[in-house]
Amino acid sequence: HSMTVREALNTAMDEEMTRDETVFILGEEVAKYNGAYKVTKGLLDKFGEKRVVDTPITEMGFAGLAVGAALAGLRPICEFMTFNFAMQAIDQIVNSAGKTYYMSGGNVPCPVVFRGPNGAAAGVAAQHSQDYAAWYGSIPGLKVVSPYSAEDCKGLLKAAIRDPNPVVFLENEMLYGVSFPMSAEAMKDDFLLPIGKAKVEKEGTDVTIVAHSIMVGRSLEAAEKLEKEGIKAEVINLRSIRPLDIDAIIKSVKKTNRLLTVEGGFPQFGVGSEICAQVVESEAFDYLDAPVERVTGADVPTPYAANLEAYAFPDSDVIVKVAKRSLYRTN
Amino acid sequence: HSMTVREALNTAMDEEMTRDETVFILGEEVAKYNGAYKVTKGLLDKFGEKRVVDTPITEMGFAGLAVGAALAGLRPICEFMTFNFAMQAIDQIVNSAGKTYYMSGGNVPCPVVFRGPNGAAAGVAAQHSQDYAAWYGSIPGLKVVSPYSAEDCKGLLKAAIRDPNPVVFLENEMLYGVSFPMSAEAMKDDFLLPIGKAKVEKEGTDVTIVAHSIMVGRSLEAAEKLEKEGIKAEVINLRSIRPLDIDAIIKSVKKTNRLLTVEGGFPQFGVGSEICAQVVESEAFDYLDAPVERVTGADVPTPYAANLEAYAFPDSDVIVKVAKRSLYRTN
Amino acid sequence: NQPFTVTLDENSFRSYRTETPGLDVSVTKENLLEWFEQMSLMRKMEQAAGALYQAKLIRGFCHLAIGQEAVSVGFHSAMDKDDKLITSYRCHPFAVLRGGTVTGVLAELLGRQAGMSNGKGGSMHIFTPTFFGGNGIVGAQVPLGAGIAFADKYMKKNTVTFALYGDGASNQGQVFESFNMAKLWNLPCIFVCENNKYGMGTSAERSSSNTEYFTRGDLIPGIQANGMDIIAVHQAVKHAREWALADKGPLLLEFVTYRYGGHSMSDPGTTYRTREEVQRMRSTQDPIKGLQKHIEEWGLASEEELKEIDKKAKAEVDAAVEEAKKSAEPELRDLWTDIYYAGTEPPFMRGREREEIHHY
Amino acid sequence: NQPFTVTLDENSFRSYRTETPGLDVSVTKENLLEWFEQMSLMRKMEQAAGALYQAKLIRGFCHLAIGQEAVSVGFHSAMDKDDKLITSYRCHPFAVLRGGTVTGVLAELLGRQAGMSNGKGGSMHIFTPTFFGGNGIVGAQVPLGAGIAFADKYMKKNTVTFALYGDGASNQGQVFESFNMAKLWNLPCIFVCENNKYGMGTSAERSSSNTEYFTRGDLIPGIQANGMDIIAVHQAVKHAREWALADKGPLLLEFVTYRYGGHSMSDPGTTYRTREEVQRMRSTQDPIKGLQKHIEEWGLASEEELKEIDKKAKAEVDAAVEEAKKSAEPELRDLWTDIYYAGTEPPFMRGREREEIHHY
Ligand SMILES: Cc1ncc(C[n+]2csc(CCOP(=O)(O)OP(=O)(O)O)c2C)c(N)n1
Ligand SMILES: Cc1ncc(C[n+]2csc(CCOP(=O)(O)OP(=O)(O)O)c2C)c(N)n1
Ligand SMILES: [Mg+2]
Ligand SMILES: [Mg+2]
Repeated sequence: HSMTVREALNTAMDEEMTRDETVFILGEEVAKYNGAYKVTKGLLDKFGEKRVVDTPITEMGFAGLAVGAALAGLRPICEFMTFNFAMQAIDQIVNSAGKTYYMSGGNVPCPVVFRGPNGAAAGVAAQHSQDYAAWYGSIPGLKVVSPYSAEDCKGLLKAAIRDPNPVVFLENEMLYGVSFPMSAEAMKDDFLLPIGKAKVEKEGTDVTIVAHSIMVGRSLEAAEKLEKEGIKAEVINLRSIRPLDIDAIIKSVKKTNRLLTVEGGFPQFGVGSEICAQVVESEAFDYLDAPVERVTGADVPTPYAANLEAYAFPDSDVIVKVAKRSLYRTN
Repeated sequence: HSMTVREALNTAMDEEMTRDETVFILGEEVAKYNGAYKVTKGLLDKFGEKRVVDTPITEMGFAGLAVGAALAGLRPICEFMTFNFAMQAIDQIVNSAGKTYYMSGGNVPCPVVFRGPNGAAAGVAAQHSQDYAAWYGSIPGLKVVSPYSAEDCKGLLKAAIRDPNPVVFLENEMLYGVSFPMSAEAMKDDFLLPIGKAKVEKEGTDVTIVAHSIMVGRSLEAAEKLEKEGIKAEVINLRSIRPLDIDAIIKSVKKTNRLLTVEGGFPQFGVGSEICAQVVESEAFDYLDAPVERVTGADVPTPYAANLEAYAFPDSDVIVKVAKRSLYRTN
Repeated sequence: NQPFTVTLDENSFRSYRTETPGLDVSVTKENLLEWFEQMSLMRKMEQAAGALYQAKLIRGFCHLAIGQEAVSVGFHSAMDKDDKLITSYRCHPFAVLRGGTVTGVLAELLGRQAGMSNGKGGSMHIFTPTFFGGNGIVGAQVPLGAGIAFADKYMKKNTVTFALYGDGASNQGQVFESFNMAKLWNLPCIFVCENNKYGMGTSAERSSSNTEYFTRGDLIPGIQANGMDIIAVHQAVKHAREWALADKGPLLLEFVTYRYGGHSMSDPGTTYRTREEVQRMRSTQDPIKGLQKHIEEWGLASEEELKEIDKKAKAEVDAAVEEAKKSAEPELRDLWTDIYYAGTEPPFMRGREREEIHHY
Repeated sequence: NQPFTVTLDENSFRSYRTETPGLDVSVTKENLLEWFEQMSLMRKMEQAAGALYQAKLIRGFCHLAIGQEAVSVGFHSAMDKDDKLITSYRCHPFAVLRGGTVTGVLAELLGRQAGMSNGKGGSMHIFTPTFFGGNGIVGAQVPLGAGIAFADKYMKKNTVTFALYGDGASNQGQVFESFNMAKLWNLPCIFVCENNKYGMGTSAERSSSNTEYFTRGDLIPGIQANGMDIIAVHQAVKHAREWALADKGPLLLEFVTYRYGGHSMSDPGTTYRTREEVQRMRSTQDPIKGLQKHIEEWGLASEEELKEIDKKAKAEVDAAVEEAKKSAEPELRDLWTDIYYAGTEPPFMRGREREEIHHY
């Protein structure tokens, strides 16, 4: 079997809505238009207007409404057309969804999922290209997921919907149309992946490459190129930003003694920075034969022009280059 | 001479408003009430309603208005009662203020200052205690300042107001009433400090402690305690989060071979994480005799109860403990 | 305990795009005495909170609702037990009335285990099954309220949700966003502006281009009521409740009221308004005195009997203060609970440094 | 080139809390021909952009304003050269009219050096000294517009700022926040709802509880105008401008218009409305054909002369396309410029890995 990421997300929602009457989806263009990126295609026809709700373009308001509905016992899936627009609603996500359970001394849980594409798409410039993984990842009270493959998307979105905590689910627009193989197990309607566990996408012994979202694909590409040169890279798909599966990374570093992080976000205060800091603080520090290397988006607002944009985000070549550097090889 | 942080900030604004007719301040309670924390005390009387503007409680709106005024040629100082409330306006800060200059190909500069208290105050619980240094610090296009002393505040706020870029100026409520000595130079109305340069607050040879804002004070306290035990800590006051003065940190690490970061924000994807990553990537890596250690706020929504809150933020004892650990000493 | 009809002052209500509620209200002696008792209790509780704050036993912010008792008690009097309410940080009376206790509120303010949020929320964050806080971010509770109404409608509950906000909060964009969704989707949500004339130090006129808050819902009809008269509040809430239950969608209520104290304990409350203004409100509009006068006039209870009730309220609060003080501070391991739902936590959470790790 | 008076259709305007503008408009032949020429040019430019997008030379989003030409050209016709305008991503015509060039816009869409933002902003982010973009976040431009008006008032400039937004954007909270501040502070800001009946695939009725957008400013008066008739647009803008200059504060304008194409190039634009609806608008309401009919009726130019103008516009756009294509892509070092104001940058900025460092 194979599925696109779009189909996997769609199936996850479809199955969970079938399973649990309290699950509903709201957001801009999710119903009649079938989703700006067609992720919710067919759900209106199947579940009706009550459970698939087109909202006005009022992110703060409908995110707050979703949180309120969750506090009152429903399980909303709140779609942001992109996470760039969720910045208007981030107070509701962080302060209302993320903190109420704690502030209420455990009296008021908030089972809501915020989902939508995160990070850059192609040619959409600075206001539409930001990666929010590290921001949300910094907030205790939220869980933050950043899946890569169709299997990830299906298993993790279903887990997110069933999770009694607020979950921020960061998709990637450029992956929606990409097809991935699906195991027989993943095709089942009880397929769940645990939030907080990373996945070794490719085993290797020479260098560990940790990535999330679309950068997992670029890292796998890089690993293939490296393989041709006799370098065996281990590629870890983080899957979850919070909790961060540092144990999986440490385990791999102990084997490879070299670590490279790859992400599409801005370099500073990013996912790679945190991984580096946690590895340095851990027993893995003593296993490092080279400094941890971060491959990230460039520290620039995303430019529109194609040639500049190409230098704003990692491709497999830059990953290969840095991996080799970490192995003290040069071209 | 000495001055409280509150007076220093007030003086900085007063001097710059006197100097430049295009500088004005807006925000909630800044005028008639003299500021929620009295930072703008007397400015309404001196400069009048045109230049000291009380706004409705509409952060997104008045932050956007401030940005618009900056695009059109004024130099607004936009006060947020606290940066927690700026989360409602963060899209305007990041997407409108931070990115327009780039997106316009350099045609439209945006000289605006966003200022107000950041991080925890005492006993105000989870929604009122967050530290946003790392979030803003991740955005290219913004400058982010986090001062400690009265001199910092005066010199850096004046520099921020004169800076042609958007500057996020993160104050600390618990420091407002604290007095600091002021040099003769700092008392002058042309006293400016460069944004992007850290300051060595205390020289030392055994371990480098890098902190920002109120944590500089706690680090100095810790350094005194360490001194009594014969340990000479060097304390670096970051002053600026973006640009981050990594050179000053590297220089110090080369001398002390040990590095500790101290901050009040959440641990993950924080200021300490980034410093660690940059140090590891730099030539200082080879000088490290112990892993970089991060002292941070705990990974919990800020609790209200005093005894819990005490464990949510670093004090000098925990800094001392970690500094000693970094020196492989134990109690 | 026979119901009888009282007629409200003809200036009790104003309306926008709808009719005003009737001026005749059916009440019982029991009702009125209960309301008197509850308002007295609320005031004593808030006064005790103020005293505890002065004694430095309460930290941070502490927003009292003294002067506004007719609103909280009037609301509760007209709500069904399954109706929902959400408001801002000025929340203590609602927390008690909607299922909490005075001890639970005061212990929360003291940061103790017996606090309704186990000491973890403090003054601004207190909840019950039908009261959704206690919210610290101005305006943010309004879409939450619309969401609660959405949920109850979705689950076909026959309930109404009341979303309260202040005159200052009324200008917040998300309030208008909520109005729009509630109207579009015909939610059983009553939006309630508790207009106490000031948002911190800013008078309504200086924050709001239109201070007729009941008219600011565009196509949503609105009713303004005298928020210093508990019978008017009761009647307005009852009317609004029936409106929503009749599937007429949202309605705006405005209660004109007044806070006697400062915005929070750190505000003397006298730099942006005159002492005379406060004094005049206290002496001419006080909701407790107002009801007391009615009760006496209508011969339902004597001055002495009411004094007795008042004393009992004081005693109840005094006892609650003592009980709250006796409660222990939270245990240190509570730092780590309630971040995530029990059983779904990460394997561990980090404290201030790498060795301060809490494993679940 | 003598001024003469034309009388608008009596349904051209509706108003709220104010009078409608007069129906008699003084125009000249020159005016009308210029407007015709500009509208033709705008349409050809947008069509060229669409073709370049189909040819995959333009990437990302591309929002065209075909059908809405009377709004942009009508605005420019009534604005003073120092008046300011700000709008959303659907911005190409405004960028040209307010001081840009067709080549500059097209080159921007192609991501070239000759682009008005040097290829760094793309379709949604184009600016001139009096045109503040070109903004990608729905609603965010409205408080920016209020701020521009604030600045001009502060600097005692005798100018007016127009802040445009769509029917979809009209529900955004910050739009209402801006209304409130502008009214409170009497800013010379005209808020303009360009109601093209849809926000992406959502019809006005499905997003807005009140679709009479000119009435949604609460105490701010409003005027609705036929946005498919450039003379009505001209008159409404002129009226609004005079209003603001007379220190009457903000005003709401609504232009009822229509977009012929999809929301952006990736939207066929036919799943949420019928082809018949689009066809009917095109054939009965087209702003260019409408003006053409007037010009011919009034004997100001013949069909042939107008065809000639149209051909010239086409030629101008064709030439602009060629010129834009000739322009080089930005230089790689431009990745690093304009993040911070020249001379105030950090010592260096980091690229994708630690060796990709740009030193200033
Ligand atoms: C978004 C946000 N901005 C600012 C504040 C600070 N603040 C707390 S209460 C308040 C005044 C609110 O006034 P109003 O809505 O009239 O309520 P009242 O205090 O009178 O009950 C302000 C400005 C906040 N908590 N949240
Ligand atoms: C805050 C935000 N939410 C969502 C979007 C995605 N989006 C872009 S345009 C648009 C529709 C806007 O419709 P309208 O305001 O009517 O303008 P029109 O496109 O019709 O000109 C949406 C939802 C966005 N850019 N910003
Ligand atoms: Mg108020
Ligand atoms: Mg539209």
